[in-house]
Amino acid sequence: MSEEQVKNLEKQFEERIARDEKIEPKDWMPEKYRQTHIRQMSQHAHSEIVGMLPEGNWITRAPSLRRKVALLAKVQDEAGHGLYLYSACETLGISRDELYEQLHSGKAKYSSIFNYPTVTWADMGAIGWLVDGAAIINQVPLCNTSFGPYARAMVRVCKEESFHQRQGYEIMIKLMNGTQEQKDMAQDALNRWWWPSLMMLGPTDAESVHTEQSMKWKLKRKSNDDLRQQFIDQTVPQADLIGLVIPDPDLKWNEERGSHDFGEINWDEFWQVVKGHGPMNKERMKARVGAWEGGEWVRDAAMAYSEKQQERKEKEAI
Amino acid sequence: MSEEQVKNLEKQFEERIARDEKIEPKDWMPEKYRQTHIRQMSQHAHSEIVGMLPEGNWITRAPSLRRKVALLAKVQDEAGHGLYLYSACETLGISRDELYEQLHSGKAKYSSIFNYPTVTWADMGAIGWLVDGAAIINQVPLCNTSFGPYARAMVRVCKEESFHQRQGYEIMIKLMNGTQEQKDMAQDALNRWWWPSLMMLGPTDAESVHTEQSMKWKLKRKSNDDLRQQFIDQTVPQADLIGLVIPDPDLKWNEERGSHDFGEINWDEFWQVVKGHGPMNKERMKARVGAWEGGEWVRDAAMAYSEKQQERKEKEAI
Amino acid sequence: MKENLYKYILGIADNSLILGQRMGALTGHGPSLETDIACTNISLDLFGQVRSYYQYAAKIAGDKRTEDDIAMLRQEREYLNVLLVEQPDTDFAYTMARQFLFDVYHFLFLTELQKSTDLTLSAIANKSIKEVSYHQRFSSDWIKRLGDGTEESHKRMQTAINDLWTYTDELFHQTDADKAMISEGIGVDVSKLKEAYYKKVSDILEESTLEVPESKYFQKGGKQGIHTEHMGYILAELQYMQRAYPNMEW
Amino acid sequence: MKENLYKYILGIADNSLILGQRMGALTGHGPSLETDIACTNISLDLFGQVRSYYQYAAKIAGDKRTEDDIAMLRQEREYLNVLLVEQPDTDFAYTMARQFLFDVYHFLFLTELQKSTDLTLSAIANKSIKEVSYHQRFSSDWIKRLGDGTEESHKRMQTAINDLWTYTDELFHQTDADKAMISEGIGVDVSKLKEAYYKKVSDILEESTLEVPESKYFQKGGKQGIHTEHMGYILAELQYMQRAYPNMEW
Repeated sequence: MSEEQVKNLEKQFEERIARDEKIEPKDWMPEKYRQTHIRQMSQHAHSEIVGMLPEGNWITRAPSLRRKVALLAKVQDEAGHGLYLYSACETLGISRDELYEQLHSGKAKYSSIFNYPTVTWADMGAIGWLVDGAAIINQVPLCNTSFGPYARAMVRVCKEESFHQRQGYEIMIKLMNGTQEQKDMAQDALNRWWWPSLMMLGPTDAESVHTEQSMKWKLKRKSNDDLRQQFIDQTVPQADLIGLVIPDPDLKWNEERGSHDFGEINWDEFWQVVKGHGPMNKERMKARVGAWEGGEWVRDAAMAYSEKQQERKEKEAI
Repeated sequence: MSEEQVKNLEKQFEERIARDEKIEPKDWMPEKYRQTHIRQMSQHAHSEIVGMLPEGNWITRAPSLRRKVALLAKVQDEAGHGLYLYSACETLGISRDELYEQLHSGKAKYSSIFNYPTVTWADMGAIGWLVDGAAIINQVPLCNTSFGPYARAMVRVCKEESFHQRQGYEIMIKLMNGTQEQKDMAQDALNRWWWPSLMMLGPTDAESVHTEQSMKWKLKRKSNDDLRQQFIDQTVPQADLIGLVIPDPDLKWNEERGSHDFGEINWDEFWQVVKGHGPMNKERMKARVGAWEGGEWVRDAAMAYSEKQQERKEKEAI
Repeated sequence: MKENLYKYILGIADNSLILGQRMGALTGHGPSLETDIACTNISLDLFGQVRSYYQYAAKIAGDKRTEDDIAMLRQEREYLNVLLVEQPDTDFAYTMARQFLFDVYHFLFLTELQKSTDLTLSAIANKSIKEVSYHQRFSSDWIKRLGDGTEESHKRMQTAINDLWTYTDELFHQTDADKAMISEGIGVDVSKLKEAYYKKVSDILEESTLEVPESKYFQKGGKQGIHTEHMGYILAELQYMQRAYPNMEW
Repeated sequence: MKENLYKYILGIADNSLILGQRMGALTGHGPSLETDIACTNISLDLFGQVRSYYQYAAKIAGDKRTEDDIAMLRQEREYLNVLLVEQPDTDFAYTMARQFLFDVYHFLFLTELQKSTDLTLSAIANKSIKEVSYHQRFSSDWIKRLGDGTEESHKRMQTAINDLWTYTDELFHQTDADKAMISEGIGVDVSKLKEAYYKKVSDILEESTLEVPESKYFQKGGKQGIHTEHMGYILAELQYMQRAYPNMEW
């Protein structure tokens, strides 16, 4: 293709996006669009899969059967989200094995929040309420993103996430209506998850690298700082309502802005965790790589069996 | 050596034993004597080592610090007994690796009692009281056995075993002085360990294969049935004293014999377990073989390091 | 309180509880995302069944006992599950073999339980059997894939089947509660399921190029509450929260 | 009750409790009978120390609390051990690396604690330091054997050291209880042990042909009761009997 032809295609492509048309896998797209989507969708998929681990940690110890069932269902949903998202990625011409390889080698990222440990049952509440809450704020705008398979996956994911978020909040309510020990447990979980949740919405706009291009492609519709503000303004009253105290002495309502002012985020911690030095980064990767490598003989067997079955069918067909 | 010379040596050998002289590793001995001792001492050593597992199972869950310390010390003593006994075996010209190989391949036996699971804390009491109790009855006569290293090892082992036995009985006393739950736990443990303990003293005399020769060599001084009777007569009053009921409806004092009559032992179960089909045979061997195979690289490293150190010393000496 | 009915229900439900607990522990660690989802789903189904059974048991107990008390506040000797379901996940072959050896039984059992004169039990059976039919298909498929897959997978699956075989006979032992419930038309006579079970299991093993073990020696004890050494560790986790924070609501 | 002294004692004793628990779990599973005996012995020594500390803590608490209540009836967030001691026994290299990285600290710490103006603490330190000196010799020897043994053992030991290194810095963090006790002449200023520690550790690593990790990133939290995900499972076993059978004597 001549340079001009490419430019022309690009122009038509950008116009389609501007008209809110969906881009589908078989449509022409700029290479960078493809790469950016693979990066973002796979990062999202990896986050779902790694995100199973901190919650999976409490399945055997859930305090009631009802909670155990709900937790199992939630973690299963996350696996399901991972599955759609990997499939959406695959429509862009990359295999799931390659995506795993990127995760396991550390080339691909996943949400840093999953590098914190789940140390009490209340963390199941905090994760649902805060982590899924922040995720929804990130993800709702993606239901209208330009790439069709991603947008459709997001519609389904967001519906389930908001169910999970209510469920998490409900765990917190129950704890706050319980004994002093339970209240302390809930408050302690909020203390530990609050700041990492704010960090989940990404670095400050000044430090954020992909924003401009992503805005254009509707991979992003608000800046990180705006999303963070939205999250805080939404969450603070929820905490107040059930008697939880946000662990930020600088937090206060700013009448003028109609928003909460809040304290400074420890970005050193953020970057430490992103770079692989959080409390659980090594453990999480050990678990994922361990599952993958330990499962190799199983996948090989399934493949061999399926080939044998195919051969048998072919022989019978002759 | 001529046949006559050998006969002569054998005669002198038997006379030494009859005079209660100790046979030492460097003395001449009949090959069968050597083999029998390797078999019996290694079986005894293996029993100590495998016997660490059922009790080791409760170390992390001991109900008090005092009990945890006592249990650790006890299991450590068992490892120590294993160590002396393997060493005593080695004086007869067999290596510890060969002995392990015999254990792991199933060629060598160990006490069948360790193929039962330890399912409650009370089992720590029952094992000390009953299993160590039966072991002592088996072993006390061996303090005067003809082979010097074995006899000396047994003196030390018996001293420690009788400490363990008192400790086990003391666990039972404490339980029987406790709540109803604790009493039930103690009774339940007795119910499960009583019959296997009786079986520990070996098959009935009619079925026992090695007895006659072993008597001559003082590897055995009483028949299995006599030892069993001694164990029962000793243990029944101990049970009575603390309110435990021996789980044998046929048990009763026989005034005439001055001994207890008792019910029939389920020898089918005994042989099933001996043949490798008890509740825990596979698990026990899996644990031992796993430790051994998993530790190979460690032993190799220690060997390599020690060779390197030796080389360095030699170089320095030049 | 109807002691026999209560015990009978526990005898059924405890199997699902412990197997569900085992399967739930694997979540996030499966050999592929698809199997991970399926295993979690099996766990979920089993715990769903468990809740129905224990809720019914709590009603029969008629005191303050809740489903969670029954699930998490008994001592080890009071759990009545068979030894099979508490066996460890040595590798994925063991996990699938355990599941398969239980599923085939479970399906036959529920088929009969649907005919129970106890309407609650027959309703639970009726609801559960669809799930269990799916479990059985899933685990059978894996027996075939691993049995007739690679040399390594064949070896591993044969080892797992050989090891777990020893726990199958107990499935067909009658307890006293069983006998009482059979006589009332409520309970299933498990001894009558044995032939169909070994037939079905053998067929699938053979189709999977696996040998049917011939051992005559079997383990038992679970139905009398005498478990293997794994059970204590399972319960330590299962009961952790209820024990550490007694009398609270979650 | 002297709150700071009480917390200070727990901060010391909990390390030995959790490390002792980890080492005790290995009994019967060691790579050789001799190492098995030695590891069991380390566990035994540590639990002996733990008893002295908690008995003293119980006295200070001055209520009905016993050594066992303190050891086994706290919630996870109330245990104050460093993260290092709760790390798992991935292989024997990890076990020895964890022991070594703790022993070097432990020896330096007890050397100072012997000078405490609190006579009970100095007496415990005085009694314990002989044991810990032996532990340090044992674990250092294994660092050398594995570091300078075979290629495989070298690699495993380097991996273990690299992984566990991230938990060493926390050993030298001062807690509030530390500060209060230092000012009273009771406590040890751990921050002053840091240099000697890294010097000693580095010397032995170098002698063992191992690289001294250069990471600047460290983990913390244990001293504030925020543990790794391993801790809950350790406690589930440690507390099992006391939780399942409350208020009984053993």
